[in-house]
Amino acid sequence: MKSHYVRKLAAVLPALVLVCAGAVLLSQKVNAAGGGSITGTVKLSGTAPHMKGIDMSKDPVCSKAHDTNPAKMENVLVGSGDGLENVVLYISQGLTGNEAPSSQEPTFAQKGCMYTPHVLALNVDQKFKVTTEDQTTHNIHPLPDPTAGNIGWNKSQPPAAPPIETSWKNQEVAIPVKCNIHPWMHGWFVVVKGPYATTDDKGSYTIQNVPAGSYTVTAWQEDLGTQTAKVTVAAGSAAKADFTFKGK
Amino acid sequence: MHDTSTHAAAHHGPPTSFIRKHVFSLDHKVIGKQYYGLGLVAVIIGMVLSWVMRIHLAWTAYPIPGLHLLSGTGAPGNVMTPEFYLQVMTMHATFMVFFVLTVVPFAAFGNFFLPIHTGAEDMPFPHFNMMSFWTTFVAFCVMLLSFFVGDGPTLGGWTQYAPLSAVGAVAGPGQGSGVIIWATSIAIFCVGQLFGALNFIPNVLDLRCKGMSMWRLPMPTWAWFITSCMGLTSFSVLMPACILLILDHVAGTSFFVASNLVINDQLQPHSGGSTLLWQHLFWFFGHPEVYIAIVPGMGIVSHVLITNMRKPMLSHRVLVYSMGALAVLSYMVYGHHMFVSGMNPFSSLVFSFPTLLITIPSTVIVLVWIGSLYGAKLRINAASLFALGFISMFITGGVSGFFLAQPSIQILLHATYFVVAHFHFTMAIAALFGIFSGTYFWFPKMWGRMMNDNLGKLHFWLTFIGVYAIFMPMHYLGLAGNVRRYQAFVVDYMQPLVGVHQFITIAALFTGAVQLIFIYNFIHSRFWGEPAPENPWQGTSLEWSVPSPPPHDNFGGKHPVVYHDPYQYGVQSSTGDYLMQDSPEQVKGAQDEP
Amino acid sequence: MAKLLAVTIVVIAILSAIPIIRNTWHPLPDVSAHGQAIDDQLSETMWEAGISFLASQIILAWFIWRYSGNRPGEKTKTFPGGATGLVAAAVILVGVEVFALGIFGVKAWANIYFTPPGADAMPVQVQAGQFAFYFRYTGPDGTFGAIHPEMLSEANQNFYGIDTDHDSDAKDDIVTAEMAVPVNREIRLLMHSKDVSHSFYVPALRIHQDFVPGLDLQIHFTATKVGRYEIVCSQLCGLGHYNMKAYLSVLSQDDFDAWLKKQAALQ
Amino acid sequence: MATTIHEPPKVEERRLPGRGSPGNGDFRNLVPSDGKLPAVQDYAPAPAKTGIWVVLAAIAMSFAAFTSALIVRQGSAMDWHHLVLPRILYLNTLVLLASSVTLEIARRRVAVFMTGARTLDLSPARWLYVTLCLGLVFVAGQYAAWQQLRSEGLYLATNPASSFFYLLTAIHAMHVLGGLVGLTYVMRKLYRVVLRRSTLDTFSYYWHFMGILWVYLLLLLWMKL
Repeated sequence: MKSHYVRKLAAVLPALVLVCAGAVLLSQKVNAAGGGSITGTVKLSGTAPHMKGIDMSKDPVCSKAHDTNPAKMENVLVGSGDGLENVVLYISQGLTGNEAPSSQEPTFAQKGCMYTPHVLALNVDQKFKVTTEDQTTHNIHPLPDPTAGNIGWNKSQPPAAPPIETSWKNQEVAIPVKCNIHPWMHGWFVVVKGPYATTDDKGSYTIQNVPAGSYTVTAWQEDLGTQTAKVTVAAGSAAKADFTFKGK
Repeated sequence: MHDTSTHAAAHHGPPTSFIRKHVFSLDHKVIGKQYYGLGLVAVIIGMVLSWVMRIHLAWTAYPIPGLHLLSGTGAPGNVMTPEFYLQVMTMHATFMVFFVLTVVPFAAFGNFFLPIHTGAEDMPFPHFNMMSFWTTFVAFCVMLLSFFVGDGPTLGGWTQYAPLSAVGAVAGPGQGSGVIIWATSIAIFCVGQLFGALNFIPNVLDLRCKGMSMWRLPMPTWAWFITSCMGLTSFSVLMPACILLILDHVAGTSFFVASNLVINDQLQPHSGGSTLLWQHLFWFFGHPEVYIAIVPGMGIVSHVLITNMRKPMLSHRVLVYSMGALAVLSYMVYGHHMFVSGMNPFSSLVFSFPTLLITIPSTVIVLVWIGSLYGAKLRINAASLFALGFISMFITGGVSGFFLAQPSIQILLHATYFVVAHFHFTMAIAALFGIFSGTYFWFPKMWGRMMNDNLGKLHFWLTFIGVYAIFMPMHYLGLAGNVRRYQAFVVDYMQPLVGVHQFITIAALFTGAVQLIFIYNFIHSRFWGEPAPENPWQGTSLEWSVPSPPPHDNFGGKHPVVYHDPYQYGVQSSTGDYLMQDSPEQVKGAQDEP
Repeated sequence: MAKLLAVTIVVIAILSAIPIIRNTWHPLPDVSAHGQAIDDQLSETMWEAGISFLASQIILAWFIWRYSGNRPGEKTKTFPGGATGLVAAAVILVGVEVFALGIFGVKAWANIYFTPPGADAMPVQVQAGQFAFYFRYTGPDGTFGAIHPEMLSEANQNFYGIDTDHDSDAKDDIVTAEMAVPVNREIRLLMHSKDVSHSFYVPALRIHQDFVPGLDLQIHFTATKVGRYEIVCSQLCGLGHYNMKAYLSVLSQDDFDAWLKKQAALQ
Repeated sequence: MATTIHEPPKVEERRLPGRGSPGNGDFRNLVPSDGKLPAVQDYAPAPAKTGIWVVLAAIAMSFAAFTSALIVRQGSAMDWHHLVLPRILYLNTLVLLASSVTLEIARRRVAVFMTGARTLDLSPARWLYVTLCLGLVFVAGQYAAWQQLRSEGLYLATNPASSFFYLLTAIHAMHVLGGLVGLTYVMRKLYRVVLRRSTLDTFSYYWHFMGILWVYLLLLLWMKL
């Protein structure tokens, strides 16, 4: 009886080892060091939509932070040379599926009762921190689409509370996040697979560490929608993809 | 005893196994003690929760060591978040209202003493009685579970106003699974209490011993009888309300959720529900519930006072009629909780008058108590001190009712700390004083040992002063417009009031700590107290005619026969200045004709 | 010990009454046209309740003092008149007292709820949502644009869900986060809740009314004193309940016009 | 220390409570103690008979609460859709009322049976079986009604009228099923020859109440939905 089990175990163990080894081999990440990059600018044509001012009189802590510099909505931010800020660029087609999540741990800060950055791009499973610098309690309430598989949460962060550290389990473009105590506070999490980038105030971006290959790049803007472009990246060099969104 | 009798006791002899004796016992006395134990656990939980709340209110940014043990996410850095404060507040109220104020004065003492008072061997349906406790216990466990499921217990307050309670998790932490668990637990609790009423009412009506007419029932039994009638008609309304609430959550119906609600920028998939419907159903239960908490206390206090005054009440019947009037009126006044809820303003006026009317039976009860003190030979012991404290608390809580009964004044005081003070004095503290009074009085009978009276007196003094220090200032906060259920005071005009809150918090911590004296006294006396004689207080009702603690079938196989009204004190009998109900002795001056 | 209890009860009763008599904590000064009736009602009730409170506590204390202890040789006595007298006293004294209160209180209530607003009352809409109030003024056309719940978006600062592109009534609506009203002008307040139950409580204005989701209520008031007051929510509405508040500025007509103009420019 | 006298040796008759307000202990000793009778005429009033009124009061209050919920909900709603009741409900009503009649027949036969006249012709068990079957048929009929509504695309959450229809009928059906469980208990007792009159009477109160409640619900649904 006993030896029977031993024999079975002896058969199962090597099989297990083999499977594990195979899994490790298969999951070997694409070595990104030798990869190229995708770069470009995102611009807005036509007139920029009017960004309303925000009245924070409800909470004196917030309104005080904007005494000299009145707060405005950040849905469409146009910088110098019509560059569009806060556009997220990611690879929507052509990925091998073996990309490792970025190891950086970005911060999503609550500052002056606004979200900084307004849009935070993330990889699936990439950790990020939610911090607060305000002397008022915020609640952070991301509202993912229930069908996408991410679970929403709603947590308050009193002043000086430790950062909330978490990550998203599934790809989702994009998850709105809001503060109920300060209803004007509004931001986005953009959760993608593979390399990504966010435009700066001039509208320029660079997606680093893209292995050689053909891809579809998608540019996502919260109000203006998405645009795509096909690019081919050669090893060690930079491909270019520019986008122009039309103002409404 | 006849083996074919339907009498409960006939069905079960004394159990021998531990489980049948102490766990799934059919004996009403064991069930009473089980209820008492459940209440004790719940009151400790409720008190700890109230401490946490009070500390946070007084020193909002101050970390409370160990708070993270209570909630994984609710207390980052041990500082309470707003949602966790509300969750704690909701659970404090729920545990206190349901599992302490309903369970102890009514279910615990009632179970233990009602059959003895009526001269019965047991409740009429011992199996239902056992189920009554165990369903309540399940309800308690389910409620406790909500701390550990999802994002914690519900934050909607014990009143669970819809649609906050009915739209689901989108409305805030705990509003998804938390509300479902809350409503399930309360529905189960209702079943348990209905089982209780199913035993209490037939016991009083059908199982009275020979000679025990209705008017010969002692005061607490009258109170429990009236309370069980109230429980019967109010818990059977709360349960359907909970079912509707659960259906709104899980089945997508729209009983309580109106059309076109937008929460977090999401249009809610409900239509046409009535927001006020929940409030109507809830308060139809909720107001009688207040009397379910307080009326047994009135009965217990009357019982304790009479025994310690050594003279009968001015009028037994007036007290009973007044309690009955409270019970009947309690159904007609529930609308005073909704004066500014958006009811038709005319209904607010209609509800205002019966509410004012309730002051009359309440006043009669207080006056009968005070009037009875006239010419008494009052004994001072822990039980009578708490009974006197009860009267003082009830007066204080009662007069604030003058204000809240008037819709025009509610414009100023609705949902302020004035209301908090009012209901804590009446239903919470007065009822707790009734519980303490009953415990010191009946402990010898329930556990066969005497409690330490000196410790009891100390407990009374510190508690009496403590609760006034906690709740009296809340009236002032309310007058100054301090809204309740705030986790921090960010409103400008409330800033000067924070000092008062700090005073209240210190008083609350002190008063809470004082309860350790009681717990020590309770545990110590339970095991090492002086053995209790049969009738330590020279009482007259039937519980004092049996050994302490009473035997399995209460009367040792005999059927008691009652010859007198319950409170024959101040007479000259062979036993002293009192005449027991079951004593056939004839004494000059004793009232024994019903 | 009974005597100590009697003294304690009296001391507590008197200590409790002192802050009331000295008016240490009191409602915010009234700035409304209708509030005086409420304040009078409150002080009448305070007198009656205060006297009942002190009298019953003191009598209780007196009896405890007088009738405690086993006094050998003394027989127990019954209160003269017995229960019947007490019941009669309770019914007559308390009954008359509280009914008088109730009936006088009707007047204060009727002032607010049973008198319709004047035809020239200025309409202002207030919307409650988790956890902020937003106010809406009609603009020059005197009408509010329709509310489209599906268009409501806090992210786009369209707090009311109004369609400014297509709805001509909505084009000139002015939505603000702070409320301002001209002094001595009757305001007709239209109350709308976008999500759960809230309450509109302005202690200084003696106004307190819940928002009922699905049911738009109206109240009306006149503010009589220039100043800045606070509007708070008193109906538990979720985690941010404690921070759900807004300021109410009562301005002179000129200041109000200027304020409204400034707000219109910000739309 | 109190000395308590349990045995009342010499009591003047007039000291015992008069007829107006007796305790119930008087009835305690009426029960034959030989245990031989198939079913015992127990002492009156039996607590079960009071208990059943408590139960019925609780059920009545619950349905009163549901009724007021229905009326308030209908009064406040703009989304009330008229619902045509499935025809089978009327048939079910007849079935349930018939079961009340058969139960009543059984109850009377048990009364005769208990006096000792045991003849096969009078066997009450047969009628109890009929009652049980009719009860099951009623529940099956209700199920058929739900199926019919489902086939019309009306589900619990479709509109408030259908919500109330499913809710009220389902809760009533649960009570009926509970009653059927009680009926099997009664039948088991009958076979073990320990059935008490009060048990059967109690059950019959409950069962008749279910019939009355159903007629009330039917009228309510018919008028309001």
